[in-house]
Amino acid sequence: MPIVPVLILAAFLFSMGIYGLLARRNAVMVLLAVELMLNAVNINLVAFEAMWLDSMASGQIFSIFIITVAAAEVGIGLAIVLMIFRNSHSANLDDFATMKG
Amino acid sequence: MEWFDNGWGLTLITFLPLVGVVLIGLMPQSQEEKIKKTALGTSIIVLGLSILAAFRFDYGPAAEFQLGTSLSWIPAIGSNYHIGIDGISLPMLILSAFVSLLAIIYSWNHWEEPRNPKAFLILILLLEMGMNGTFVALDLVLFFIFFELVLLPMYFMIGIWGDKTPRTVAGFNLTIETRLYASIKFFIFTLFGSAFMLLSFLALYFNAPEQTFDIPGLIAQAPALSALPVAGLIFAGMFLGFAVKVPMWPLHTWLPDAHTAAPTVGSVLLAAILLKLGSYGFIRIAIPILPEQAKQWAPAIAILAAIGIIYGSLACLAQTDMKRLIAFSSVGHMGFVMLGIASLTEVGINAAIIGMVAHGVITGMLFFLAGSMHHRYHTRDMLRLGGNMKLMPKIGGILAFTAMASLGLPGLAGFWGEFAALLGAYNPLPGLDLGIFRGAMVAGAIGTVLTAGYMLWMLQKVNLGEPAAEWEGHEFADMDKYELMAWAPLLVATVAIGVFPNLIFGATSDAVASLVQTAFGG
Amino acid sequence: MNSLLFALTAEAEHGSEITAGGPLQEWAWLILVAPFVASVAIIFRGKTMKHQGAEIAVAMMSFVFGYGLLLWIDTIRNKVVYEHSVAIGNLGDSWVLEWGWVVDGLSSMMYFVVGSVGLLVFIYAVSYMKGEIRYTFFFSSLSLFVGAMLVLVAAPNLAQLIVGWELVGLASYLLISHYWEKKENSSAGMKAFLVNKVADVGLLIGTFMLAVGVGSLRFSDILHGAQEHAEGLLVPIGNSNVAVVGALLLFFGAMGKSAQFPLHIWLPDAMAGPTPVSALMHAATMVTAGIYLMARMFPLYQTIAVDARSIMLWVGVLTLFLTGLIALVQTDLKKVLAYSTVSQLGYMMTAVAAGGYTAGVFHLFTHAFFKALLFLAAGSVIHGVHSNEMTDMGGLRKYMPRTYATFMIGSLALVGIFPLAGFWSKDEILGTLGHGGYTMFLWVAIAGAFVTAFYMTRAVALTFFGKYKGHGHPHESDNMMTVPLMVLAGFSIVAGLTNMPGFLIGDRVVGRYTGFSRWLGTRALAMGDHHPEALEWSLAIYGAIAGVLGIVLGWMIFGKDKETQETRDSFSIPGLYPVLTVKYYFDDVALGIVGFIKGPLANAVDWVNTWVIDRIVNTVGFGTKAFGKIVYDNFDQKGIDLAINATAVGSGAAGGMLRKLQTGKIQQYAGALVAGAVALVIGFSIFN
Amino acid sequence: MDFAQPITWVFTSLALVIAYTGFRVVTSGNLIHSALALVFSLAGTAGLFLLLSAEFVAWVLVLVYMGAVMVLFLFGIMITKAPVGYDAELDNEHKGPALVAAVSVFVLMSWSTILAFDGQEMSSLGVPTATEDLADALLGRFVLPFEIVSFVLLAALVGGITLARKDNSPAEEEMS
Repeated sequence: MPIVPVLILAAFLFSMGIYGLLARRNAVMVLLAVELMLNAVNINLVAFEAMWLDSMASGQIFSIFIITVAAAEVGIGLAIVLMIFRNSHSANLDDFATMKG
Repeated sequence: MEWFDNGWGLTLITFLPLVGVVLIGLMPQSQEEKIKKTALGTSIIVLGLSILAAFRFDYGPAAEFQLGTSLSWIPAIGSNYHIGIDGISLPMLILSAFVSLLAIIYSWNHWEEPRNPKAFLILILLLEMGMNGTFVALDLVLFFIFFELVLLPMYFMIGIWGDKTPRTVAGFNLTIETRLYASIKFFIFTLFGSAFMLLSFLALYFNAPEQTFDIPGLIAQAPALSALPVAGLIFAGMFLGFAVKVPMWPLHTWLPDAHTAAPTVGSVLLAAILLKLGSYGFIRIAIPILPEQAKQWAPAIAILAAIGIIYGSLACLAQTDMKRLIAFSSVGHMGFVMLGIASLTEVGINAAIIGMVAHGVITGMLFFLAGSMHHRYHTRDMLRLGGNMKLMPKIGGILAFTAMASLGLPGLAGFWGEFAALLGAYNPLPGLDLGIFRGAMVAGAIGTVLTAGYMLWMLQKVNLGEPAAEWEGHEFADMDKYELMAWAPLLVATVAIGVFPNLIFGATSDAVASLVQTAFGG
Repeated sequence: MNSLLFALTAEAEHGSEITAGGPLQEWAWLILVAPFVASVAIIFRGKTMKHQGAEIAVAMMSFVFGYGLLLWIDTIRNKVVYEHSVAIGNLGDSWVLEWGWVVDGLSSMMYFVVGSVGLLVFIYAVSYMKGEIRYTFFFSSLSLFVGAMLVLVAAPNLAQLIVGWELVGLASYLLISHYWEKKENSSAGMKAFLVNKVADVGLLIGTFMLAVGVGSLRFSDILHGAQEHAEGLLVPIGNSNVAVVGALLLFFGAMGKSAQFPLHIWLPDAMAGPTPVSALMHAATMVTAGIYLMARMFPLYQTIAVDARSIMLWVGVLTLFLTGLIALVQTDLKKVLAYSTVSQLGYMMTAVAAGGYTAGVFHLFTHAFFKALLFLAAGSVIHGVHSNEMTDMGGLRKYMPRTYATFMIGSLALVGIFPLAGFWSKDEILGTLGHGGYTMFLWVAIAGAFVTAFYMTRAVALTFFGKYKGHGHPHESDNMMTVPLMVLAGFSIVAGLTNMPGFLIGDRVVGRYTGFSRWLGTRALAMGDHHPEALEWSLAIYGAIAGVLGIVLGWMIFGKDKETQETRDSFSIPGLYPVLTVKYYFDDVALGIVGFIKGPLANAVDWVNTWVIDRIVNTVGFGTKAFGKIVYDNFDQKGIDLAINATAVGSGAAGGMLRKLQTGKIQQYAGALVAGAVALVIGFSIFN
Repeated sequence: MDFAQPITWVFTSLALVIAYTGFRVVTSGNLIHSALALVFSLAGTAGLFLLLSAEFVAWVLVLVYMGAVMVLFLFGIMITKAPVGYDAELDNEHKGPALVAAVSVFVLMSWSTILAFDGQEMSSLGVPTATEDLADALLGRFVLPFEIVSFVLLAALVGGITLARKDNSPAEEEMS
């Protein structure tokens, strides 16, 4: 089976992630979009692994790492969202332009 | 001791402060005692290691770089982690470790607002790392990184712990806090200079027949480099970078502001070591790599140095702020150092090195004193002070002693630098314009009179006479034990170097002789 | 591998040089170190001791005196010329800094003078300063003063001489401004330090010229170079050459230290210090330094730099005469003595400049004793009446017999009355001038002798004769103070015998030349100076007449204690007229002359001194400060800063524009990131 | 692609599921729907992994993502009182630029993929990698990253707790 369709699928998922990242207002939704992007990367890794048959199975190992780190990221991200929400009763990113120069 | 000689010793001297920074960073702010002890311990170990380095150093071939190593660092541009010391950098390295330790001891119970010992000590240790690194670096990239690393901690020191009184900016209708003004001025000035310096370093790299950032490697190619059409521009860039740091007239105006605004320890480190980075750069990099250009520029440097001496002294006479007076005196004293360097002779460069050490020890001490007096009087206005000898006899006595040392009293450290610098200027490298150098020498000699004038005037205003009415009924604490511990070594060093200048010359003279021999063929 | 210890000591072995001499000379460095050790010990330990540290000072001084005496005796007996140098730093280009000590005729005589006068002054000061403020510190500074002078005297090279030279300046600063609660006193100290520092510029540059000329800082090398007319010394400068200009610059340095006209202005002000300081400064430790330098460099002026001598002669003669006149109008007893010192220093300088090495040094030697004596006696008087002003004194002969007797001896010695010390040395100077054919200067010197006699008579008359005009009861000082006076009086009487010439009767010399000049041997260099083996009768008579005339005239005018009844500068001295009238109106003329000298002339000189010379110094001092302020205000603050501030403000404005990009919205940042990435990929694809 | 083989069909259907649900995740006007769409998308991915012979990774994805992480998300949605029903405010005003960015990224990536990998085959399909091999790699060659990742997890755990705790801890009071 050719690899290109799989990679295009991953590219599509990644693009969707970018769209969500940029267009969503709610912080939780942004996090969801980030998950989507990570998932696209996972697909790529596994697909390449299947193509090159690395003896150490590096692609799969790395996708495991990514899953782990993504879990950590979600944990922290949600905690931050929670903090923000607690402080200002809103989870909308537009309300947090505190870095404005 | 094999490990020590193989570069580990110098590496430790340079990077141990960073370990200290990490350790302190991990401690909560509430454990102040522990933080202080960590900083103190770190700097004691660093000083111990640098003294060990002085013992492991082989004074026979003092001109060679020793105790160093060279490891591949950024292979893409051929930059190596090349470190090592010779007779010129050894005294500076020890001075740096020595003064940093004293600064930490002094900090023990002297804090400017907003206190925060943790952050402050971290900054001191970072400074120490930058300074030590600059003195051991033998690679232009490494040198540049350490040279610039010093900027940040000092910027924060001045900007955060500095003088909070408002100040109007000359020529502009605005008033800002002194510390902000001074820290920004300091930063801009120095960055301005080092931008040109970096350009010059890059130009050296690209134009060298054998592309390298290695300082000894570049020195070996000095004749070819000197013959380049752009060599004059390269030297000009390095001159700007180093001259700002020294600082040479007319690039000096950051210095009085920075010194006046900085917290005591900041002023001390600034005067004692940071200024030396510039003159050290001239001796280590600019002159040996581009000797022909150094020869062309020497008369100009001598003239600027002479103007600096006279000008700094005259400006001192107009000051009423004690710290500002001392700051301007640095302009004058560094003028002597630069005059020595400009003569391009062994005598002059030796004079410059001992002058650098002496100025570090003496002016550092003066800033300590000014800080301690400000701590007690809450003013530095000399017109309000007076009768200090009556109110705090010990501090007053030390102030008198240090002022005498600063005006170049023979038998104390400051004298030999001035004497030899003037001797060097009288008898510069053959081929240099005698008229200019002898004129500069006469100006320097007159500068010694002016120096004596303002120092004595300061003593009369601050130390002598009856105390002013506003201090009556005040109880002033005289020198405390931390001050004693921080100051005594400086005072001892002042006398020791003055009586036996071989403490410095013993290390430097061979190295300088070989430097001049290599650069100018003797 | 050369260890640290090796690096520090390796230089010490190089450069040591021993010409001759035994253990006595080898250990002579002890007398240089002892005063400094004592000075530090007194500061740190003095307060806890019974006499607050004075005992350390006196013990140290006794040691210096004893050792100095031994050294001198040994030097005289064995004609030792010893020199030892220890390298303390290699400056490169074959320049080596050295500490060292010289034991030869000249320096061991100075050791003896410093030791003896110093010891007596120290003992005197123990009692004189009792109860004064900063007693301990005073002795510490005094020890430093002596130590600095010894370092200067012992110097085998010009660098060490400069060290001692400036340390002497420091010690004088500390001591003159001893009572620094009052601003005048600390200003006087500053004035002394700064005037000396100005002169030091000359010394420094002169040192460089000569040292670079021969390639060494050592006296021996420079003087040999001078004798052999070294090439480096003959480099032309204008119409002259390096040697002459360098020699003149050294002389300029000496003018400051030795208070030569017009750099003498600091010396009278220096009276602000306690009296023992004045005694030490005027006799042994400070003002003699310039003369010592000239004597040490004498062969230079005799050989290669002869042209410099005429200027030196003029300065010396002007000093001796003009400052003597100023002494006439002083009412402060110490100031009279101070001007007198300046005048005597003029004699010494004149002598050296005229080629009289022995004469100058001999006068230095005798002068040290009688001037120390005069100052200490004056101190004793001041101690008794609690005032410096002669208008508060008078008639003290009865109250203070010992002080009176010793002061008289000192005065007579100063005036040059046979057979006291001053007679022999002044005669030697006059003889030198006569021998050299400097007739005009000879007459000025004789006139100076007259003036000296005159003002000393006035001082004695106003202080010890007439009626007591002060308050309270004057009392004789205790033995601690009077014994040193008597010892010094003894020296003042016999010191001249060290250089007694034979008497020429017919063409036969009666008596034997005791030969001071033979004791002054330095290195094996031809001094080429003239020292008479027989008394020059003619000149001695002129000198003696001038002195006696001065005394007689002075006594006639002041002896009856008339001056103070009216104002001090009054022409008319009533009560004197009848006597003068009786004496064939000769006295009228004399009075007119004296009145003119004492009135307009002396006042004019005083005026010039105060309003021109002093004023120039003050104006330059204050003007410099004002100039500094102008430079600072207008140039530093406005000119250079403006450019810097413009840069800063410009950067600020640019930052203000850029900050609008910082919206604080994370998603916009992320968008920019994506856009950037896309742009990069496209860019790479296109250009690849 | 060879549509004669069953694997192509399996892949195509999985890909459609993944793509559609992924699209829904970012376009749905309802938060809960978005989250559920992500669940399906992940499930599809897990299936794809099975197809690509990454059996272990597939199950990890199911367990960790669909099990744990999604529950976490749902908690997050509930706690932040996000609107559970349809909400037009869910998107911000930058939809247009976002779409442009997404499309351009997609075009670029697909284009470069086709340029680079057109015609290459995945050969090992249907032969699952032995979990034993994975374990060997993970605890052998990749043991250091493995440990570091565990530290990261621990740090995230502690950080998450610290951040999300409601009451002010004593340490915080000291600092303030």
